[in-house]
Amino acid sequence: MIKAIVYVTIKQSVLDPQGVAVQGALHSMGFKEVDSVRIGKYMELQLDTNDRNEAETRVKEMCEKLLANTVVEDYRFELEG
Amino acid sequence: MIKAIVYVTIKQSVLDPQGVAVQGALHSMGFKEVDSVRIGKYMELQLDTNDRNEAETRVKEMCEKLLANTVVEDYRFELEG
Amino acid sequence: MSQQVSAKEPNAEQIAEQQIYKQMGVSDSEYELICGFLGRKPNYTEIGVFSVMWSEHCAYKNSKPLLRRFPTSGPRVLMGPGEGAGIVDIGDNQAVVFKIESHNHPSAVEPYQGAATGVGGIIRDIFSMGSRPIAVLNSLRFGKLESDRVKYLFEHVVSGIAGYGNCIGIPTVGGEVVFDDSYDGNPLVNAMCVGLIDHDKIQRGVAKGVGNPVFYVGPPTGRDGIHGATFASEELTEESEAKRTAVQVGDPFMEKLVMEACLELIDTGIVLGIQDMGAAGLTCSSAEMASKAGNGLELYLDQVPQREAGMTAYEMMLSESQERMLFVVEPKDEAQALEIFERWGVICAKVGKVTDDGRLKLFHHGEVVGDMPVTALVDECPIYDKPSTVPAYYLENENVDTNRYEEVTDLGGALDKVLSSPSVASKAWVYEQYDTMVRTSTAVRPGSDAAVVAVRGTRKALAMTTDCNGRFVYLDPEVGGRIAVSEAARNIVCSGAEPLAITDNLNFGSPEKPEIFWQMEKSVDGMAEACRVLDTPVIGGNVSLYNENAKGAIYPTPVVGMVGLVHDTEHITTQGFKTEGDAILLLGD
Amino acid sequence: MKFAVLVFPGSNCDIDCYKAVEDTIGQPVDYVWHTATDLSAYDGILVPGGFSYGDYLRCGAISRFAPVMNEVAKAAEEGKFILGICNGFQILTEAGLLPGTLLRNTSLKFRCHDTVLRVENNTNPFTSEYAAGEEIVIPIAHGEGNYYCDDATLEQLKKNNQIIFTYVNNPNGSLEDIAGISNERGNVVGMMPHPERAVDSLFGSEDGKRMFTSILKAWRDRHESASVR
Ligand SMILES: Nc1ncnc2c1ncn2[C@@H]1O[C@H](COP(=O)(O)OP(=O)(O)O)[C@@H](O)[C@H]1O
Repeated sequence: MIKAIVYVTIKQSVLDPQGVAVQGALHSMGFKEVDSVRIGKYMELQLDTNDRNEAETRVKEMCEKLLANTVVEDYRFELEG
Repeated sequence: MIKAIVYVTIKQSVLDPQGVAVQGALHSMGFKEVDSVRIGKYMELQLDTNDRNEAETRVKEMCEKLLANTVVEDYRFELEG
Repeated sequence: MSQQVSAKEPNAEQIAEQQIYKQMGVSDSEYELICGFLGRKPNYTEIGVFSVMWSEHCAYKNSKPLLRRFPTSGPRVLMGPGEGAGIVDIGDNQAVVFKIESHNHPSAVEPYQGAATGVGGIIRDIFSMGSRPIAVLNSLRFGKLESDRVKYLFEHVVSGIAGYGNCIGIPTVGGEVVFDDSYDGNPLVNAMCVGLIDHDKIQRGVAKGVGNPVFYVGPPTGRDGIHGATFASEELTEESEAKRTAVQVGDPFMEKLVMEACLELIDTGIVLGIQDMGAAGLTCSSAEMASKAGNGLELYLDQVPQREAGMTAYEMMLSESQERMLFVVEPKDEAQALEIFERWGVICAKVGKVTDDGRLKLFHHGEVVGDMPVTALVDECPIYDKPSTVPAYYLENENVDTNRYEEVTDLGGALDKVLSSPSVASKAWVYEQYDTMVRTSTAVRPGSDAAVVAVRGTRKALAMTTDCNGRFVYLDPEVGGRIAVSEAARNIVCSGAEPLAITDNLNFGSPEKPEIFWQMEKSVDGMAEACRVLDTPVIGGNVSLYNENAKGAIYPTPVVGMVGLVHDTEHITTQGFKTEGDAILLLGD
Repeated sequence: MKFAVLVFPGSNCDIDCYKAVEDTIGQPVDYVWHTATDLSAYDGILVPGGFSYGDYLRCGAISRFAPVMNEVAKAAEEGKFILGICNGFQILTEAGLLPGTLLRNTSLKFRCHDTVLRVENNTNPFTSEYAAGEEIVIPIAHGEGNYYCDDATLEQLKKNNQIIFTYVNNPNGSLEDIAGISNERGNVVGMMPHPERAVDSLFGSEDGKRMFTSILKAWRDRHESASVR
């Protein structure tokens, strides 16, 4: 079993309305020190394989095809176990 | 400036409809090795402070109050810089 | 005239020598004209501003001669083409406002955001007239549903429309979806919005009153959707790559606040002119508002709220960041306006002033970075009469004997086949993702002929529909054009309404091809004729050209959006057999 | 009986709630902004649907920190009648005024259509005019209406008769088909379906009307018994 941890973030230049709204909320709750918020996704995938190299290629493919929308999002991942 | 990275995940005992759907999609795309998928949030907060201890307390408070719904979600965070 | 600040931007000489204007879609002769209007060579910001103002999208340089063939007036028409949307009287001091708009290209690149921002844009067109949007519709075309890419586009376009309309709280009440190979790689996403207004609330996009302040409303400007040409002249670095992909992202929550604040502002009666920032953002809105008033405008770009650091004048003028508006009030009313936006939590900044010199002047970092005659920008774009040729396929088709077809023996099987084809099958999968009922006025939801939305507080209702059969238009553009309007009218009539007027979205391939131009011409003729006969003038619309893929042009697809008036909600009729034993009559042949 | 319809940035069923009160029971009703700090004038509080704060982060997560929510908590404490519909339900769960939470629909899609609800509890102030077990048609319009709570909470809900409505055909994966619940005391109700959209047959159904007439009746009963005392 290999665990893949995938991080999907919104590209820097792309507007993140959600992050903006959360920052506004934190401000009005008194957390004035919050300068900016960007919100992305965090995914854990359990893979039924022990071949790290294969996992590497396959997860990349999953990210490109489904997990991230590469037009507006960046991704990176780590493998564990 | 301190950067806080917050991870919000759905509690193990709670069904994650999005994770289930993504797993199903990955399967039908031929990624049969994907045993399970759990989807959470990944947030980056820029904090206008240099006091790590204070940041620690404050981010914890933000998580408890707003960033996570502790009825169904767990959270953890890291501070950088 | 100062040269641009940014080291990356080519200067006026380089633009001329390297013909950089061509990458922005400006031809050699147009460039010469622009130099003539300025009395010098344009700098980078100026050529950028001209290139968008003189684009097909803003200037209709290839389609204007055709649009003149449409009937555009009638006893009920309060405002025809020329403003954000057309307006038709429905009695009792009320009127209906509607318009259709395409977002084909952005949807092909990023279907969710492309479709979402398409909906956002057309909604702004409606409320910038002072009107409360009451419904949205859409008209969609995709390639064959078998391909993964098409499935992806279809799924994400639909959820983008849903995402925006549902959140802002305007019901999506109708539309159409057609799958055909001709749209492969070139989906069509047309969105229509319908609003209600009292006659005395009608607004116009004019920069009235020399000396009056000009206000910017909405979220800060980023490098969103800036014409790809911007970076074509730059070395490809990681940074420029990241910038290039700055797709416009819609924020329906923000638009809801902008809409409520603007409607409240308009209600006060202090607004002299208001316009949304759609395509070509600040450029188009400022130039058009000045032009309509016969005035000039100064813009102080340092005052423009900015999301990213170090934005150039060029970038600010061409940004297509969403959910932004521009308006003018008298200085004495400034405080009142600002208070409204403050209360709604919407940014509002004074960014300019109305002037009397007929020029659009841009200031940045204490320098004049652009100075152009407004009339040149808005009215002087050359209009082209494109050559037109009858296509070979059309001539060949004339020889087809339509009476000779294979006899269908298995009628049941044939019926199943028709009913199960994606273009004919139920669209519940699509419209159940739309909030079709918010505002609790939807008397007929999707799934019947036209949708019907009640006019609260009266016995009246509005029927609305979008229609076009691109295959028919391809086979015979003139007949197909007539059919598109007639089909819409039938849908309206079958819902118990009297057809009022149409808005249209002309989706075609490249007008540079004489065969395509012929399709445009003929279908416009067909539509115009049907509009005359049915007494449904064209009160506005949109043109989307160059819809081509590797295999060629899409089917000519002039989508018709029609609105009708139900005089009494008792007259509403719906599709579907009602009671066992009822007689079934067939009208027509 | 005087009603408040709360308005958060992004509420979009506020008008529908307001009109429903006018059209069904003709009682006085005001829009009350999220910034308000006094609800003492109101007997009934409607927390409407919509996308408050864009539904960003989690539905209802940001709204529950609005100043008015302190007053809503106070009103709940005082036993006033509070109804949260759709996004309003989500806000009430985020605020802890109702147990559990609402997850994404299992289809991951927004769903808008009529649903058939079964009245599980007709002894609640909001449902007394329905028959027990009656099936009524009320539309839904949500992407996150999948009710969830832990086992202990579910036990409590059942024990205290807090499950008000269930779906006959579950549209979103909600636990035990739950469509609407109340707090233990019964004066705070949250539901995903929209009764305010079902008050005129011209727009589909009238089955939502009786929620409004029920609440007026409950208020009158309470009022009369109070004045008798
Ligand atoms: N196909 C068409 N038929 C009729 N009028 C059209 C058509 N296309 C554009 N128009 C009208 O031309 C005017 C200018 O269009 P446009 O620049 O798209 O407006 P906007 O600034 O609202 O985007 C509008 O009033 C529009 O209704």
